[in-house]
Amino acid sequence: MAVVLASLVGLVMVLTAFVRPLEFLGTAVVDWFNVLAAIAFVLGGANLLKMNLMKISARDAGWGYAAITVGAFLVTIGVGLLKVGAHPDPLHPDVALSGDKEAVGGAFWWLYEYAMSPITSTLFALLAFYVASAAFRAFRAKNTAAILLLGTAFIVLLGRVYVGVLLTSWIPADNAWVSWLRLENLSGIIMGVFNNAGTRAMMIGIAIGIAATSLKILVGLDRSYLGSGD
Amino acid sequence: MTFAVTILAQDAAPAAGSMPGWFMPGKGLLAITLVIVAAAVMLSILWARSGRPIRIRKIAGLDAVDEAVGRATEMGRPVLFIPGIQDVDNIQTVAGITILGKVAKTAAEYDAEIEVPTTRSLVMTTAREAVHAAYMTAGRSDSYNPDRIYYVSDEQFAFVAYAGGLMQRKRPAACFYFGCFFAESLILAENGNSIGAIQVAGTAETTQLPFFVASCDYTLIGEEFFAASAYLSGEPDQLGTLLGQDLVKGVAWAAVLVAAVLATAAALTGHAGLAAFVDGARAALGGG
Amino acid sequence: MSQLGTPMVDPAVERRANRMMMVILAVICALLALRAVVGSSVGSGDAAVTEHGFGMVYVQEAKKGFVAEQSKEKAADGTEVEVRRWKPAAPGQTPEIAWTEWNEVTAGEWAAAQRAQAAAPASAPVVTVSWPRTAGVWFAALMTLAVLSFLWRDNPVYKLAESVVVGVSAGYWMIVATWDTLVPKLAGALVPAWTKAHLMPSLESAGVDWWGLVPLGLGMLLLCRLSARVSWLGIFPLAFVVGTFAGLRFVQNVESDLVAQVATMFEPLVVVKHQALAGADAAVAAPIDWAGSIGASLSAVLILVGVLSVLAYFFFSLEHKGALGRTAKVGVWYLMITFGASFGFTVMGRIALLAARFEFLFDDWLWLIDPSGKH
Amino acid sequence: MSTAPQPSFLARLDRIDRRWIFLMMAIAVAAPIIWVGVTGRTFPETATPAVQGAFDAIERLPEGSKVLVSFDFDPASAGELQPMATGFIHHCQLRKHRIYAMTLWAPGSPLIGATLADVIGNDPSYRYGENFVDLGYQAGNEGVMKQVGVDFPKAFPNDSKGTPLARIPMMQGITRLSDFDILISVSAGYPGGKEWVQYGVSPTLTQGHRLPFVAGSTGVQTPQMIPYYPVQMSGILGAIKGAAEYESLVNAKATAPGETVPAKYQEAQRRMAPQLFGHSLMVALILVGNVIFFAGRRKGAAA
Repeated sequence: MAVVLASLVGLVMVLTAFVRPLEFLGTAVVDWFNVLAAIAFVLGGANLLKMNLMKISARDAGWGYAAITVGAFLVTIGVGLLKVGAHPDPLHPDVALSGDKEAVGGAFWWLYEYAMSPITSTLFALLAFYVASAAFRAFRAKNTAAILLLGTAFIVLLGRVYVGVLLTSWIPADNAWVSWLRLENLSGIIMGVFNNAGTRAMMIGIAIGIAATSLKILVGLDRSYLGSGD
Repeated sequence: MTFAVTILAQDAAPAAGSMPGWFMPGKGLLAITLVIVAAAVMLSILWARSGRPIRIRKIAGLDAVDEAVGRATEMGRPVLFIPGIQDVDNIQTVAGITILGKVAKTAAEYDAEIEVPTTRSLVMTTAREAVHAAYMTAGRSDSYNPDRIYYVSDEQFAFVAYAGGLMQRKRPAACFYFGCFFAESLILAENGNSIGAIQVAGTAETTQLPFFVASCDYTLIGEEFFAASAYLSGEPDQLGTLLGQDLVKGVAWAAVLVAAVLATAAALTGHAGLAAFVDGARAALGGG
Repeated sequence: MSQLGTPMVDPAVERRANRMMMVILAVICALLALRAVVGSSVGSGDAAVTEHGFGMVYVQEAKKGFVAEQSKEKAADGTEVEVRRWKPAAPGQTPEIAWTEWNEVTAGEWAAAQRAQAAAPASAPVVTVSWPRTAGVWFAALMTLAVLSFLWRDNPVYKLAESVVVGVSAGYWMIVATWDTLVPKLAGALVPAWTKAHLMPSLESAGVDWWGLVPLGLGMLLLCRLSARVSWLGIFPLAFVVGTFAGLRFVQNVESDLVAQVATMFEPLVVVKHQALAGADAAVAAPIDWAGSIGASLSAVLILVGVLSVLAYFFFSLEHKGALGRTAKVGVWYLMITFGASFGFTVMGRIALLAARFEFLFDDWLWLIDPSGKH
Repeated sequence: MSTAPQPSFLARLDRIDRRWIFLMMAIAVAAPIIWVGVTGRTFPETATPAVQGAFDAIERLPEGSKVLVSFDFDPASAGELQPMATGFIHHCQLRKHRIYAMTLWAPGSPLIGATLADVIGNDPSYRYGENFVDLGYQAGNEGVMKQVGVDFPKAFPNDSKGTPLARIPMMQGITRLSDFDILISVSAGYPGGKEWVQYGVSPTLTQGHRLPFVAGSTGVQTPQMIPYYPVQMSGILGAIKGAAEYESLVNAKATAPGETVPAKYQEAQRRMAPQLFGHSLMVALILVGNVIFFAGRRKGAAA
């Protein structure tokens, strides 16, 4: 049953790409999908709630943190749904919920601006540190491949900042026979030629791979998304 | 060839095309390519199903799965599997889940605990079903514990924060990252390194491959990752798919060569017709 | 966070690490204390106000008042209809609905306002410290440090930040999806009148759109996944999602990543460039630019070799022996160069993000630097 | 090289607590920020072809062209991408283009409002609904891209304030993606620039005519985008460096020589100083790491 549904909507999507009279069907399916995607977020939230409540009731290790998560979640939901602190739309001041949920100064905005943004972006920034220790530990010129990877990383790292310009400023920029040796130009060549070729080939390979996997789903051969093999 | 030329003519000038009105102009070549891809894949699947042998070149890293799970069992530590951070609508996630099935089966046989945090509730449920199926095929459905496969957060860094903390706390002996990864790949691999776990990764996200290559024991590069599910399963369907992909790749390989040769010939000889064909072909193929 | 090489249990290392952490904390505290007493005079010139502290946010009040007025308008069918429209209240007019909005202002403006108040009390609109937003800046700063503390090791402070962000972000996604997609596309389709009355007053809808039941139904089935008994029903929306995207991807990946990429290879391997000269018929008259031509031709050849050899590496049904093996080896080299480049660019990105966090700490919180003149 | 103390020293160095490396990185990035913040000096930038391409693509459009800007990023990547978003909006404002802002990332929608307010502020020549509009977020990733290509109002029934598109003057005549004159995506990952190429701008989806597409991209994504340039994309801003180059191009156009550039339009250029020291540290770390590695190996070979 489910497999039939999957193949059906899939084939509709393929056909609508070519058959003009069916275009409306494609947009309808996509529209339903978009709404479904939004509902999936609700499911995600509900799931998080369920999971953490179970953790709390079971007094698992770190259930206190689960409680904090639940608290933060519920507060966010509450202020978000009620648009706490967000004034109504000036065209309709009589409709309390007509305002912009993310209005600056509102509670929802506060959570976004002062809790979500700084924490997520700092988590992202942690990567700068990890990448540094990875360079110190993992980037060893063990073999030809590693040497190439390493050398490229060097040229790109230096070529993209001013120190690269300084290091090779002695190479005449106007002599086309040698100017390509300047670090900034060299990094450009690496990007435009080697990275370009490598990425393009991978792109082609991956596209074929994705096409094949999609095809198997369309004809109902690949049912792994249903879990059990049958 | 002549056929291709007529198609080119139609695609280059849709108005003049003899395509039926309901068919969207300019899509002839795309349609044909899709048919070629589909035919190649389906035919090779049939070929494989008819029991004819298909050799797959050795993919280093897949043998590591058993070894890693075994080591985890010896050390009495759990196995961590992260099926990427995208939803089931992402083919990589689907491929990751397929591999999860295999890893789970091995874990079930070795009786190792497997932990699967996910970023999407749909992935969680899909993974649960895959693992449950694996435990049943291993005849150990009794020791299947769905609570070890759970949703953490849709938010990428909330998830990676959780996963990082989890690794430090539970110290898994083997970490598998199969799926669609973005920035978190480095943090995951770094944490895995810091607890000395065997790490095997596979992703088609070319941007994340350097980190996996740099910090994992084995990495499946791009399409190798998709080939992996076939390699692990040995199912004729998957092997056939692999063969089909290779056929298409062969065509693409030849096409690239031909394209370059034709363009060069056109440039050197200055033959007008040739040049026109090259430009027409590039335009029709969407190459600008 | 244990480091590599040495086992986590090594007490000496842990002692060193703890000492190191203590030193860093001490330095931070010392700097904070110093920062607090080294008076931060806010504003410039004679408007400068010296007030000890930092990480403050100032706001200016903006009073909003609205009055409703009846007016006749032509409806779609041409009939006159009585409509009630809200307009901003004119000065002196007593608004039926009123509220105060607070707009952020720079510390300089605040200082100036302070002086103005001192000179002529109760004239200009109130400019004051916004305690919620000030608290916000401090909370954000502390959370930033809390996350950074993960570099030392996994610790309760970090876990606190972690659990907060997990909850807030899950809630955030849910709320945004609700207001931006579910309300207009689902509620707006199925209960337009109610939605217009309570949620989206400016909604324009031509009655109930029963097609909205389809995603709603699928969504309900999706929510069935929450309960073990009926979770199997959730397989259908799942199949819908997977099927839709399989169809989309099957076409679009082939078009843009296979066909179009092959098309880009229609490039001559031999490129002849002419020196750019002034004058109309320069291209004709100009002598050949050998360096440019060789360079361009060479890169064209290198790109072709790269694409072919990397593709060869991704042949799976053939053992990598002989010519194929050698080609694949070249392919691996290309891949490694590609990864190296990728590494370089990624490092650049990561450092930029770290820089942004430090800028937040130094600028918005500590007021050590002020590139955009906020304080 | 093979003197007694050195290997032991290197060995110790090899086992260095990684937290020292973290500390080095922190200093390498923090110190220059203070320095730049105090002196306000930045490095000169010369635009690379991909960045120049992006600039030209927006520059060559006639005044009042319809520009769709997709803010496909979240605060986590704002450090890298915000300067690009600001730069793009600033450039469009200079060229008096009509700006349509949207996002496919839920956490991106507040960034739209913030950026528009920051750049356009209360420029009298820019009226909301006539010269710029904030369409907010829609769920569905490629689903939305695909839908936008066929039926824009169905994908975005209203703007972020809940106003139906029909009531927004500048939305008149916008039925599908191909009605815009250019698409700009500032993206941090999935969905982003790559997906826009696949599901948005490919000619068969835009009624045969090629919709110019310019992307601002994180360093991570940039190498992956290169094969799309220059055919499927008109230009790419790669990482903070690309942002800095673009900033300098736009600022050169916006401000007369000698005139001081507003600080908010130099964010990326300011950030190139910490970049310089950060990159140098990375190179140094790689070098030292390999010295240790080879010394250790030579020692192993000798033994």
